[in-house]
Amino acid sequence: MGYAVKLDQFEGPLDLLLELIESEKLDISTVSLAHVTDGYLRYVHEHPEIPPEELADFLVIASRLLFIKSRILLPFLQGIAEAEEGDLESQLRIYKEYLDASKVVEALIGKRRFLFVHEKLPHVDIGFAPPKKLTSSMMAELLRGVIARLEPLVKVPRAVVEKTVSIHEKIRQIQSLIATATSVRFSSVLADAQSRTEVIVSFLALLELVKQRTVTVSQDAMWGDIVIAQVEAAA
Amino acid sequence: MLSSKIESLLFVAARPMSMKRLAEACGASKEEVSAALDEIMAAYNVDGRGIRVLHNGSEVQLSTSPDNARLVQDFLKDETTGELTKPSLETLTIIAYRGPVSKAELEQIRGVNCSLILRNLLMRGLVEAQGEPYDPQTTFRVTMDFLRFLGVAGVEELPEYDKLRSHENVVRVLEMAVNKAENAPAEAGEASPTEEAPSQDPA
Amino acid sequence: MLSSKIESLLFVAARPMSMKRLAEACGASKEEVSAALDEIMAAYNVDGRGIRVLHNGSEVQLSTSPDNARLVQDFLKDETTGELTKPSLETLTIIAYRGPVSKAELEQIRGVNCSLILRNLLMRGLVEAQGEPYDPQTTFRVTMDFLRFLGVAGVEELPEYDKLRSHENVVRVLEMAVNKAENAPAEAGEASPTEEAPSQDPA
Repeated sequence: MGYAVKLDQFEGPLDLLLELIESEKLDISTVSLAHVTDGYLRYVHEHPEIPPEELADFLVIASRLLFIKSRILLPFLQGIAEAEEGDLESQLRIYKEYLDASKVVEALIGKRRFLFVHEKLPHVDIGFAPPKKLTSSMMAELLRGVIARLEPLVKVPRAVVEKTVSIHEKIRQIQSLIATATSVRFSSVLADAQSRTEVIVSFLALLELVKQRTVTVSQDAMWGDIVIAQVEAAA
Repeated sequence: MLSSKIESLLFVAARPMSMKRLAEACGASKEEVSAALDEIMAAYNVDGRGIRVLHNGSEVQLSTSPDNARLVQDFLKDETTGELTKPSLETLTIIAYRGPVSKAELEQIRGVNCSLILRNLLMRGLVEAQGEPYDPQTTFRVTMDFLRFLGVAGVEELPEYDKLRSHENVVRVLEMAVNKAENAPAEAGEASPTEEAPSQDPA
Repeated sequence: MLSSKIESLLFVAARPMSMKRLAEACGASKEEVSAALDEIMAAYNVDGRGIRVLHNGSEVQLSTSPDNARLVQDFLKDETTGELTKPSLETLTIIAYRGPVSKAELEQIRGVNCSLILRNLLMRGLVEAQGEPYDPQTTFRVTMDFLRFLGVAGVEELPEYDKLRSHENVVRVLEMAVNKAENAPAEAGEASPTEEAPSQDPA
């Protein structure tokens, strides 16, 4: 409730997070991070238009928020979660400092105290001054270098689109996995994960399911595999 | 006299000049050039002068003084407005205060991939790379042109420069980020369209 | 302060200015300008300064001091005839293969600002502008002299001309720029405070 945050104006996940906290008139703290987690997730869910190359950044923060929030749901995460909390909290504080500074910088530019230079070189009669060692085959080589440098810029965005898995899709996948077995190991959910983003999304999806009380999770040892079971089947 | 020579070269160069280049041209050591520049800056960068000496890293350039901005702009019929979008401002601010700064540090602070915004600022000449823009070791700093937007002779004149530059928390979080990056080098590349060499295309 | 204003204008004009023009621009009387100029000259025209105020009839101009004439000549010669850097060679190559090409397209392909490099290539007679150099519509191409130097009759004779000129990556990156321009209204920033008055034709 009350996340009356204007859409499409976020420069990134930290910006969104800060806006959510400030719209609730909270200070930056662990408690307020946990408090706005649902609002954050809802925003990400409800904005499929977030460009895929940025979605991964949003999901990284989502997973860290869920770590923090999940302490309530999954007490065994106690020790691990603390480090994450402090981390995100101070990262957000720093981000806020620079965000505030950027407003000061904007005001400074707004004063229009521009400094001007003269760009004209004094007239020197030099005629024609070619690069003596340059040949046309060297030029072809230079251009091939330029073209190669463009490769990741023009190619990778498409790859990212193919790679990014939506949380919804992952939730369905986990649900169908448990539908066929009474319980399933988290490692098997991750078995076909292609990227870190997908691992995060899977974990995120798992925590969502826990929150919705669809599944329960248990873990034999710290860092051990997580066993997911349907609520009906759980002891 | 060295300071006279430097003053002449700065006047004709019409571009930012490195101390190294000045030292070469004048046949002096970098230390001598640096000392002479201090003298020149002390003479120019005071109230009531119409010329300023801007400095950025090891580069210097002459410009008009901020008090006369309106007069000069009218004289040149210049139409600069200095409007920048929010992501540009945010990125420029971090680079101005923390520069030279690597892409990884920048992304750690902004929490978002910065490849495209960096490319945009590089193309507009507001940021410059020290090294190949796609090399992860490369650091970025703001340009003399950006200082000229701000109306300051150097980044040190920015409000709360020392505080934001050496903020204890910033340093700590950045160290953590760097350690993390060293331990898991693959992790940074996930969604970044430009930082990879073609051969490292993430599968 | 009047003397500060005059100093700024003389600096940025970098050509002779009449007292009348100075008085108009500063909103002062000719007598006031004359008095302020006396002050400025007293400060500059002394031993040990690298900049002089030249006064000829009713015209004034800043210039380098005669003591450094040789140094300045050597420096300018080196700036315009010395070896080209790799970024300059790269820019020259792109202009050869892609010409006529605009500055914006050039920067899109290289991913960095090309203002200073373009100015240098123009001065060396390697590249020519079709239009005013600072008009964004202006396109650039290599000169006949440069083609002759390479020993080709036209750019079409450059190795793998068709393949490299229209390489998919180049076409794509230019398309990206067009799409972006359509989706996001331009930021004013490209115009750094140097975008020029017509009088400052660098060619």
